[in-house]
Amino acid sequence: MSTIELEATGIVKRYGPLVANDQIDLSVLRGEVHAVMGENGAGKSTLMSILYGMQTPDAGRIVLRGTEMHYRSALDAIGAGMGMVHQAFKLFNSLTVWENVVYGMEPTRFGFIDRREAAKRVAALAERYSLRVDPNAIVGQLSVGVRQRVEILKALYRDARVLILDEPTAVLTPQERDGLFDIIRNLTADDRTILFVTHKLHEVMAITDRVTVLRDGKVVDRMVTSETSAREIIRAMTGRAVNLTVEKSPGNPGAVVLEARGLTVATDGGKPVVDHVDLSIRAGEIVGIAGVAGNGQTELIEALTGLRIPDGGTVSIHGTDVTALDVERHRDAGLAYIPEDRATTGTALAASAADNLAMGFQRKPPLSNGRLLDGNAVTAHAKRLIEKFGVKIGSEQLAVGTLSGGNLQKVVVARELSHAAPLLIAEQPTRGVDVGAIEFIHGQLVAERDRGSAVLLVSAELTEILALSDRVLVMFDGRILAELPAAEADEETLGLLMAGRVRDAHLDGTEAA
Amino acid sequence: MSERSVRAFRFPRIPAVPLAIGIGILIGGLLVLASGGDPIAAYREILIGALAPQNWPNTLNWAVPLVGMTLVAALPLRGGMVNLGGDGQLVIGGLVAALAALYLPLPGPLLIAASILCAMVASGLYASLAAWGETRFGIPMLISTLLLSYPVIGIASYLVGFPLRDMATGLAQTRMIPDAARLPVISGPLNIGLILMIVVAAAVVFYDRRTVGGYELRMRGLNAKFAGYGGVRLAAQQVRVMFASGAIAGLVGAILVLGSLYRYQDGALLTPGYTWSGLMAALLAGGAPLGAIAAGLFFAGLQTGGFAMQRETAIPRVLTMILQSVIILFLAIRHGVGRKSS
Amino acid sequence: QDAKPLVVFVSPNPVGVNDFLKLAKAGTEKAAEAAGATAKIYESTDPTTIRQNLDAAAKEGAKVVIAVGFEFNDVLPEVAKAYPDTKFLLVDSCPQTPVANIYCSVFREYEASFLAGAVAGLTSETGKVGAIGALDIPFIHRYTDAFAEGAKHVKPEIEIAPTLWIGGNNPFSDPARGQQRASIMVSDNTDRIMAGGAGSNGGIFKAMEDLPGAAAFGVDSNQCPQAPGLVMDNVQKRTDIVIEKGVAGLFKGDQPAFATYGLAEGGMTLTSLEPGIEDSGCLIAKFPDVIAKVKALRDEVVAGTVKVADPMQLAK
Amino acid sequence: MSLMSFITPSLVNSAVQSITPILLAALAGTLCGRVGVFNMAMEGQLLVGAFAAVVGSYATGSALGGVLFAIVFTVLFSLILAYGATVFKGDSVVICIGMNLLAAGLTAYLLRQMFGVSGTFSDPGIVGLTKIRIDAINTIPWIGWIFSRQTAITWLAWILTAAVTIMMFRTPLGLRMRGVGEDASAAGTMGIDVTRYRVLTVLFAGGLTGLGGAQLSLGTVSIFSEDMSAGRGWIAVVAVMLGRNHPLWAALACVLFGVADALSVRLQSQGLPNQLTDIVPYVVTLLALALSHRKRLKRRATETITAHA
Ligand SMILES: Nc1ncnc2c1ncn2[C@@H]1O[C@H](COP(=O)(O)OP(=O)(O)OP(=O)(O)O)[C@@H](O)[C@H]1O
Ligand SMILES: Nc1ncnc2c1ncn2[C@@H]1O[C@H](COP(=O)(O)OP(=O)(O)OP(=O)(O)O)[C@@H](O)[C@H]1O
Ligand SMILES: [Mg+2]
Ligand SMILES: [Mg+2]
Repeated sequence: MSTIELEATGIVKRYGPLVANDQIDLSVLRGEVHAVMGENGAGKSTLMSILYGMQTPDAGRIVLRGTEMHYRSALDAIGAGMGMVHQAFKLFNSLTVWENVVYGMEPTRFGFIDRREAAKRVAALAERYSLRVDPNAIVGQLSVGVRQRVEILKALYRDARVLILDEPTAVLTPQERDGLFDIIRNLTADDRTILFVTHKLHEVMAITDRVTVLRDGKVVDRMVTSETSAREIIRAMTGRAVNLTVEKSPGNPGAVVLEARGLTVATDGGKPVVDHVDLSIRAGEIVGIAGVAGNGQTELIEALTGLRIPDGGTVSIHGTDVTALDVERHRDAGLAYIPEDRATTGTALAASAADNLAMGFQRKPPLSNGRLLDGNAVTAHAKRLIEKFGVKIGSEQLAVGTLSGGNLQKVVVARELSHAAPLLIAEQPTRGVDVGAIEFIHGQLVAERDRGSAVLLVSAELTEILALSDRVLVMFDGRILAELPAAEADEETLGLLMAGRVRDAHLDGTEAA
Repeated sequence: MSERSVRAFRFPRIPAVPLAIGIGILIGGLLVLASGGDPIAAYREILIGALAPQNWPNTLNWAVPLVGMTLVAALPLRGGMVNLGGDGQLVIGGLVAALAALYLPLPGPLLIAASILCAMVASGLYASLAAWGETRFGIPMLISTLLLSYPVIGIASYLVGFPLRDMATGLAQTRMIPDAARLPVISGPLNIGLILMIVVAAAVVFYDRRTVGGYELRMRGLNAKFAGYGGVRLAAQQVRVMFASGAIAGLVGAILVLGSLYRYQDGALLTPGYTWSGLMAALLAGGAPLGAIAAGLFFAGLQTGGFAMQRETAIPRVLTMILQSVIILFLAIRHGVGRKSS
Repeated sequence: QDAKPLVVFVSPNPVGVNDFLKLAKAGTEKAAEAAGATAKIYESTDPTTIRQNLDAAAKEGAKVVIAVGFEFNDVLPEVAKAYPDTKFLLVDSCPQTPVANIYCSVFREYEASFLAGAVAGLTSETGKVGAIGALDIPFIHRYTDAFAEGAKHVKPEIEIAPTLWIGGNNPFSDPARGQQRASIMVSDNTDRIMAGGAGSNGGIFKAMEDLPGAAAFGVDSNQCPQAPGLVMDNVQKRTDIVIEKGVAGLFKGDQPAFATYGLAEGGMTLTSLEPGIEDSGCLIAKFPDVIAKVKALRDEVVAGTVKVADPMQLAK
Repeated sequence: MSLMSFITPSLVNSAVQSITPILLAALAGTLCGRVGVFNMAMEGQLLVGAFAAVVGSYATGSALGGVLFAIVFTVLFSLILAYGATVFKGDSVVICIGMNLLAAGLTAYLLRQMFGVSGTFSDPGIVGLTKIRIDAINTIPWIGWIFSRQTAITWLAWILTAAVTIMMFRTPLGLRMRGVGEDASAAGTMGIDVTRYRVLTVLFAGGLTGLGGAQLSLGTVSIFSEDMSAGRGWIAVVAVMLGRNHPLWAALACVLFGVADALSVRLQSQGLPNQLTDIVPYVVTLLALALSHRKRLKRRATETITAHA
């Protein structure tokens, strides 16, 4: 296992004045799992898209199995045996699994797609690498874990020798993640090579053979996994030590702030996506909702925040029934809300930071008298928040569209925390954000709790749930499957519950709903 | 998440608009040249026809409804909504104004005020119907506004062709409205409709810049989801904005009927094509009120000049239509005018 | 300043949308030539531009301003009062209250349509005739209703198909809709159709192909060459003659304030009643006996022995 | 009066005829929609096609020449949308509105400058499309009326509807197009040149609409008149929306409109005022739109309908 499969030397990629990749050298051995790590904006995705032929480097060479490559498009890279599973899946939700897999390389008969042959080939491939998936299922109806298998199938269908996985575990349960690791081992056993991009250190430690660390577009370190530690990797990434554990005192729960009873959200015809959910959050506690994406969390939060009218049940904030009220009234009743998608819900990318930070306050003093907006107050408010939360932006009049993920998230967090609202709902508050920003946001959430707010945290990230929550709810298939005190929650139990396996989770002493 | 298009928001570069106008003029000139005309003479006549002091009243008179219809389009556009139903809303306004002026038993100024008010309310309600259809049933407003115009135009045409027709003429039109209901004349073709329109334009600019509603509408235009998340009641806002948009169209109809036609004539409000010109002007400015007003004035000048050009030279005035469309196409293609962010 | 006097024709719509305005344009040019004047054509599209054009014409110092159409009824009196030295010839319409410098010339279209109906009645093989109009407005009933009356007059037992209207977004310029309506009529065995659709007429003619022997009647000018073999005859409105006469009268100073033109004055006619019918391309040329009968009928109408009712009943 | 005598064969025949341009435009709209380009320029494209067809027919003295002109010039005209909405990333709604206006202005201008007329251009030199008579069925009462006496373009329109449907759902090309429209970036990562697919589809759709324009000016009448598309392109846009980018459903929407339109003519001959009967097809379309979107919106604040992708 010492043949070089892929070698990139002197890769440079500039975006205007910004050098996203600066003389990067990367060497990957055949059959290894090679991690590429770095903070947000370090240049990982840029490097991967260059290796995959989606972008042309400004300088540098790529040598694949001894041959120098000159990709004109991803098609050339695919042809040369590269495959990539993107962080956000590149799948067609309305199409079937086999259609997604053969897309662009369809088997044909008389010019028509040979549907039977296509499905057969996909099934055979799935069989061979134990990727359990029904070729005729519609992708949009599959769970995230299965969709990822479809992505891997796509690459294997094109006989990918090198597979790039960009943050592949961000949306998986621990069990699904372990399943993925099994698949990765199957693949490497077959002499295929894996490039693994992630922010999660324990995964790097668990599955990879070697690590290349990027910072500001440069390679800052190369390590052999078995000879290093998580702490060292972080230091390489950030240039400092980062505190991974959240310091927090035991909670001090007070009165009930948010209460939902029998909350139900129906779908057209099918079974409810939120099915008679009861929950209550008290002042001064953080309640975490764990669950795999797609189990009704999004709809539950929409119903709790007034973005959606529930089909049944009630929601009250501080005893006020807000079930049928709109978002504005929810906010009036004391809601602050960090939405899961900062770019499409949490901000208007084309609007200035000042406008973004004013949202939600626009009808209240000091920003307005309810009808007329006070431009000076809006500016002052924005300046104060940018300063306080250290948002890296030139001026409050600039559009936020160019901010990095972490900075954009800070804009959202800053705005919502400045409400000093008694109730904070935080949905995936650190998704795709680097460790430095995670540390900061986690600190803010705990401070919010200590100030006496009720905090509802929804996250697919178990480490986050475990680090922050005083109580943990597990959501599966539209229902709250279990409720555990923080002390009794651990990764394995939660993982099993998130997969709906109550029986295996050995819930002694805790209530299973 | 990385699927989103993160794009730096660029303000349209200053030279874009003059450049587009230049290109429009160039293409138009070539067209004139190709068909054996004299482009310099054509443009000279357009300029004189639009801008010579003695022609100002004509230009302004044409600008009143055109800028009005520009605002009709710009207001929803600011919030990312497209109102293609200006024609129907204009017709309702005109017809209601005429009927109110004919049948309300009110004295002088009161009659004028009441007629205008009725027209605005009727058109506003009608326009908000499309908004309601979208918020309540999800019928896309882009298409329902357009489709809703046809029945209204047909029914108005029927009404003035049969039950409400002026029996003394052979055309489909109502009787003349009484003198008391006519808008006072400022001078020549100009009436106080001009002042009403200036007030409305100022109000729209003020709303956009200074009020909470204006801020919320702008945010909706940039990202509707964000606005909804921030507590803006999108459905109510949509109905409200469409009501205002329709009401302005109603006002334009009323001004035309009470100020210059003095009766509702079948088709007379629509043949000038104010709705589409206004829509183009609004699109040109991406819904920003001041820019839209400027674009509306520009188009009004161009069109008035076009008539003058056609009088003086053999070049048909549709040339100005070509100029307008080339300008907007150039801007749309070159600088992404109207492109939605995120 | 140009030494030549100026004559301006202000059209209510772009010229050429109907042949009627083309005739007016030709008439203006001929009249100006005869009077040694310069002719200009100002095209309008709507009331606002009509007004602008009238103003512009008067300001240019036109001696005579010719306005054609109902569209001028409301605006002209106001403009005329503002320019008392300019003479306005209003063709095809007349304001309700007379104004000193407005001279009206109107037509009695129904007389010629009546004759066209007679031709239809006399030539129809299926015994069924009908009319298609652009829009259901009283003015156009002068064509459609009088046509039916004429057919009935010569053949009381003839069947009259219900009148169809083109309508739609563009009634005066939608040949496809004209064709659709005519083809439905023709499929109902209606073989003589009055085409009162202005710019849509081409479609109506085209539909005549569907039924061997079917023919339509054109309006305003000789439309037969447009669709050879499909047009029987035309109800011609001699706007040109009316304008020539009017302008001459105004230059001379003996133009009456109100003049009407029908069969008697030569303002309305059928192509078949004019010289040159053999080369007109009209089907009627093959029916000399019918022409003779219609000529006789014309004389009766002129003499007043046959009375044609005006379908446009205007309240006074 | 029985239904059979109310709906006569000739009525159906003329409905089929008058649907053709709308159907072709709707087909074009579906194709564009499928690759993620919202096309609402069909009104202008039809007009350009109709004009070019008349010019071509007049210049070459053959209907086929006219049809070829129509296709070529409408494709050229469609370059604006094809490149504007893809390579140049312009907003398709703005581009389409601009194109519609440009088409109206340009055809009116050229009409005057080339033929010296305004409004309508008709000349015996314009050779129209011949109607295909199928003698075998010509005499069969209903069938003969409906299937015989139609132009080749009408036949082609329906054949194309079937062909496009099969292409869309059974061939690699169709699969790729659907992918491009559903998620361009996903298609891009699979090595599909999204821009190329879009550009070519919009241009092909332009050809289809051009064909529709030719039917409009040469199929039934051999005339060009200003603005003769008269809203038909907009109806096609509605049909695309009603059909949700599915060619067969869009075709059904066109048929619905055609039937309503034919009925309105029939109602007119029953003595109803045409101003009222004229609105029947639009009211029916509105009702269909309302019914097809009947489900009540639950998500209230986050859901806004954007017609274009
Ligand atoms: N298309 C682009 N245009 C301009 N700048 C870009 C573009 N893509 C990336 N960048 C810049 O290049 C740098 C590297 O970005 P890249 O997406 O590779 O980071 P990353 O390491 O993948 O970050 P993350 O962990 O957040 O995914 C960033 O600073 C970013 O601002
Ligand atoms: N076209 C572009 N122009 C300018 N900057 C860009 C462009 N595309 C991407 N960027 C920058 O690239 C950086 C990283 O982009 P990316 O999409 O990977 O976001 P991210 O930081 O990883 O956030 P997330 O994890 O939420 O996706 C951001 O800072 C963004 O500003
Ligand atoms: Mg990345
Ligand atoms: Mg990222």
